[in-house]
Amino acid sequence: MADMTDAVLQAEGLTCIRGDRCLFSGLSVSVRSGELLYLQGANGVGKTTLLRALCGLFHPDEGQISWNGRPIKAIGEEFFSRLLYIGHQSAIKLEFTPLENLRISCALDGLYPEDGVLWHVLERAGLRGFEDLPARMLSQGQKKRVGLARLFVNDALLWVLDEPFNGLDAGAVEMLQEVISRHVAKRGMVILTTHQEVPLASDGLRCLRLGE
Amino acid sequence: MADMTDAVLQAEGLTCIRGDRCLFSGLSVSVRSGELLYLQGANGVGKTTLLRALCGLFHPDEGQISWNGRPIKAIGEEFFSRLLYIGHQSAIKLEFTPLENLRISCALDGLYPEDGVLWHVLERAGLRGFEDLPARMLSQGQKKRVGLARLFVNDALLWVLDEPFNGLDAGAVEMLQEVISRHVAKRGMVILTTHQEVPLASDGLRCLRLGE
Amino acid sequence: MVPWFAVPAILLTIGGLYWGFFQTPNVLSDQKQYYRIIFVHVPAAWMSMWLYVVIAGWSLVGLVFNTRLSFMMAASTAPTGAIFTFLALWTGAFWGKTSWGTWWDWDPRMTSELILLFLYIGYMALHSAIDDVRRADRASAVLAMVGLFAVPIIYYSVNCPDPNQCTALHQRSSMEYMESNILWSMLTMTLAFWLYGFAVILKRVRSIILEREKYTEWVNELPEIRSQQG
Amino acid sequence: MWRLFKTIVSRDLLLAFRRRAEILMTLFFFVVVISLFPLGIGTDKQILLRIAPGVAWVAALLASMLLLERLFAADYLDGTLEQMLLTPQPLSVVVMAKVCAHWLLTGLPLVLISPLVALQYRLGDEQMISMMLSLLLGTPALSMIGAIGAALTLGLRGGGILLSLLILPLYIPALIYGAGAITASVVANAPEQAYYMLLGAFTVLSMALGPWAASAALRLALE
Amino acid sequence: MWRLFKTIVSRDLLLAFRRRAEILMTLFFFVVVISLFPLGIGTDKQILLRIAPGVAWVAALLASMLLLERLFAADYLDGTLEQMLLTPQPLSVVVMAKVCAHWLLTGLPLVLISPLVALQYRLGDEQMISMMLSLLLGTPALSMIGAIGAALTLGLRGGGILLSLLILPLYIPALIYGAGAITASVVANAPEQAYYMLLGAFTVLSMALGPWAASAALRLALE
Ligand code: HEM
Ligand SMILES: Nc1ncnc2c1ncn2[C@@H]1O[C@H](COP(=O)(O)OP(=O)(O)OP(=O)(O)O)[C@@H](O)[C@H]1O
Ligand SMILES: Nc1ncnc2c1ncn2[C@@H]1O[C@H](COP(=O)(O)OP(=O)(O)OP(=O)(O)O)[C@@H](O)[C@H]1O
Ligand SMILES: [Mg+2]
Ligand SMILES: [Mg+2]
Repeated sequence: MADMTDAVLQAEGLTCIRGDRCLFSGLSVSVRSGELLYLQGANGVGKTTLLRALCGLFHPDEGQISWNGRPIKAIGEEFFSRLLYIGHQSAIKLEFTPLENLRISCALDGLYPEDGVLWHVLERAGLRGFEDLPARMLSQGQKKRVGLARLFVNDALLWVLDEPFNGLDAGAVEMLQEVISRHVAKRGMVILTTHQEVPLASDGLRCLRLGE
Repeated sequence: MADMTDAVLQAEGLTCIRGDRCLFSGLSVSVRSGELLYLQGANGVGKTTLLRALCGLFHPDEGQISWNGRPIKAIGEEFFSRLLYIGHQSAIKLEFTPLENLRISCALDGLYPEDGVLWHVLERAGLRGFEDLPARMLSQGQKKRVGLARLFVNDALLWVLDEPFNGLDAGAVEMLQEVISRHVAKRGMVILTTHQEVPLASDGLRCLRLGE
Repeated sequence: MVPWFAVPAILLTIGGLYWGFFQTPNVLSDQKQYYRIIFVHVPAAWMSMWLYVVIAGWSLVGLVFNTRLSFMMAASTAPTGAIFTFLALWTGAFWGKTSWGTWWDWDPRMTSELILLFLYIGYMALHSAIDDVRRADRASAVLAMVGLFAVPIIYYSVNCPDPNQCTALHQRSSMEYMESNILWSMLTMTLAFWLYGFAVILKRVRSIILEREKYTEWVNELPEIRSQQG
Repeated sequence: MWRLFKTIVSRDLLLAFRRRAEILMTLFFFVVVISLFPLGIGTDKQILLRIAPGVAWVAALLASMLLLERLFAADYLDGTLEQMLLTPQPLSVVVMAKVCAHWLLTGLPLVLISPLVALQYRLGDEQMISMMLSLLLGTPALSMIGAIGAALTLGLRGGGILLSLLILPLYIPALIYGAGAITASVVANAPEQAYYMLLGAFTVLSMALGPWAASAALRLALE
Repeated sequence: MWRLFKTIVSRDLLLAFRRRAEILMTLFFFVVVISLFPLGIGTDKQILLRIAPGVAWVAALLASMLLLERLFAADYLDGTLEQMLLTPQPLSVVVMAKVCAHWLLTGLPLVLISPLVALQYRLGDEQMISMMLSLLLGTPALSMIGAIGAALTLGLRGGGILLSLLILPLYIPALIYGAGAITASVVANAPEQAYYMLLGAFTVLSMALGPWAASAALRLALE
């Protein structure tokens, strides 16, 4: 991508309170390019909440999240343009075909690749032959793949992936792993969480275990 | 439960065609009590379709599914009363608390346990302290647990579980495994599919690999 | 602090009502005794409108300076406002029944008050429909801001449906030629309602604060809480 | 079976009451809609009298339409509907239960609030009665027919839409006879029994055929 | 930015056409409401003329409300809305795009079908023109205000009713001046410019303030 210069996402003294329960308090974590942050923790410990906070989707009750030293609230759009977030929900429309879904989500990221690229990407995502079916007719894992196909197009610096491996078969898991490690290798940064123990073979790996 | 006598679910010459693609044809499979059938296969190969067909939710284009020798279409309700199906979707209402959700899904199975039991079950499902929050406020895995909590109450003979381990943390996976193997041990029958390789330690294990 | 407003409120209400009902000369004899409702009716109407502005004000403060207290104030003001609105409508309707012989007439002033009632109800419904306090506060604050812009427009449109000859505005305001002590007793009632408003709002906001801060220690220091726990 | 019925009804009602404001909201919603017309039309007593029946029935139609997608859609998305198909009891029980709940949430409040309409529109007492009566007779049909439409549009297979377009016009008889009954009592004090008979017959008919059609549509939508 | 706008608009339109039922529902509802009144009231020309403007506009309000609930709901449930919050462009662009799409799906069809109303109610040509014009001027405001309400009630149970409870009062000015304009042309051939001015001003104002309020509400709904 344009510049894979050193960037750093830094969170200091995060405190999140959902309902009555304090998920974590005074949590500090930082990720710099070329690193992969692997969030671990039991169900309901606050991983998704933390991820959404780091994306600026959720405002922590206390603490400061900064991108290259500047608070993300302040720089809003500039930060978003470097960010790619894929959450629990697949964010695909069941009425649209994978192709249309992909095109739209690219447009939301400010990318407008021509169809040739999209077809190629969908094929890499293992959806050959399904490009033109309404997503309603796709299987669970295929829907998930449509959502993940963005990773092939979008070269944002920071990837935030919430349980990306859910419902994927062995082959897809492997493919996704290598996509991720390649991104890290070319000095991108990745924050992800998953419950399956997948070998995230990349040097920049750092683990953060919530809920202790 | 009433009788754990020998029962058998038998499918002969199943052929399923979704859209214009033939998922499987002439597929024959049978499960008898005390057995666990483990469906394997890549994304989109037809596992969910097969499961739904075996439950009578989806009518295969050809073939015959019979319960103790009588076609399930014919005996309809009688078959359903022996069946417990948990699909991809959690089938829980986000507005309801786990307690209410559980009570309702029990009522749909024709069970009306008193609250003491439900509380106990939810605790076993690892939801202590969350019994009274609207499910909207639960994490992904916690929602999944609410859906699975039915397994503790319902003692139907045949369990059909579609990717039950998705989104569960290590502890929950383990717990679920032993629940399943216990059910098999006392001569229940289980049909499940999952992409994570979990050690399904039970003697009656039989694998069926689709898509070859 | 609550009693400081509550007590005089009660006294003034009694006083005002007494004054209004028995000390005022029987003018407007055409309306016989019914017109005395005005002592409840008009002040209620005034309060109802004023309180909405108050809510919007608190909401603005809350959105800008992000202070939780102001949200609480706004939230606790709404029901009182709604009550006054309803009071105005109800007494009005009663009055209309007796003096005009009809419960309801689509007179602009009445209509606009009715709409105001809808706005109040919408505000409260929204607030009660969201169970995440944070979102509830801010969402209903946004609504109040929108309402602040909308209300004048709505009033204008209702009061003067025909922009070509706009006469409907300020019709039937017979304040000027009103007996001074009628006016005064009315003002007393207004003051009384004011105080009542303060009292109730403060009471409510207090309970809200207690409810929301029940995990902080200072609340548990409070005598009555202790007594409950102990 | 009866127990399942009760469970589902109470469940749907609970869903509604979960937002404790909601029932009140339905009522106030009617008041708002009703108050809109005079603002647009003007407040001449004669006109008000004339439009009152139409207003009441439009409010009824709108209400049952606004709440229709809630009928099955939510249960469909989160998979509850699948579970309902798997209940040991016949599906039509489920359908009847949900329709019943829907009526309790939309039709009944309208019946109860209609005296206010009468008041705002200066109707006399016996006219008020006839308004309540016609609504009471007609609204169940709206809920039932609506259920068929909702079930058909659920899966959104191409056929469903076309069929649901055939369904929607079925509302019209209820509207005509309902509004007609009130008008009869308002304008010319014509005998209203005929209207009520027709309205009732319509409702009964829909109740007889509705559940079957709706559950068929549901099975179709789910496979 | 402009490109994003276009993408979202075309996307929403495409989506609506995939599930045709929605558009048809709006039109159908409008037509039913319109034709209901003559059925209930009888076809006395004078009365029809009198009530035509009000009926048309109230019907427009209610019809444009039908789709509002779905304005953000679908995107909210499947997580698309989160992605929209994370776009490099300001959120208000997204809001404006969706409002625009909603207007194309509800407001415009009503404008186009309004001649039918004019026919049913025996309006003359210039009155028909003024009806179309007033609808054309007013409906965008309806969509915009509706968007605010939709954003506020996003993800709430019974959003439909709550939504209408919130926004209908805000619709009133549009209703009064819209209907007023037509009445002016129908009854007394009074000058209508003033109405159009006010109506336009109302729309412009709502367009100026709406996006801000709506996007604020959206951010709230998503955290
Ligand atoms: C059901 C609704 C209402 C009815 C039937 C009603 C009726 C009346 C009547 C009969 C009077 C006696 C004064 C006169 O006849 O000139 C009056 C006075 C008054 N009303 Fe209302 N009213 C209603 C609602 C309202 C509302 C909502 C307001 C507030 C905006 C209001 C404000 C006033 C004021 C300020 C006076 C005293 C000044 C005056 O005498 O004109 N009324 N009303
Ligand atoms: N909208 C909400 N309102 C209130 N509390 C919430 C909300 N969403 C989540 N919570 C609470 O926050 C806690 C953490 O939720 P979160 O989704 O972050 O967990 P998680 O670590 O992602 O779990 P999982 O592994 O199951 O995804 C949960 O205990 C839940 O009760
Ligand atoms: N409603 C439908 N209409 C048409 N085709 C469908 C429909 N649902 C699924 N299919 C097709 O059936 C095939 C199998 O779907 P199914 O959900 O059974 O796969 P699966 O084995 O469960 O995959 P996964 O592991 O991702 O859940 C898919 O290729 C899909 O294209
Ligand atoms: Mg999570
Ligand atoms: Mg599957």
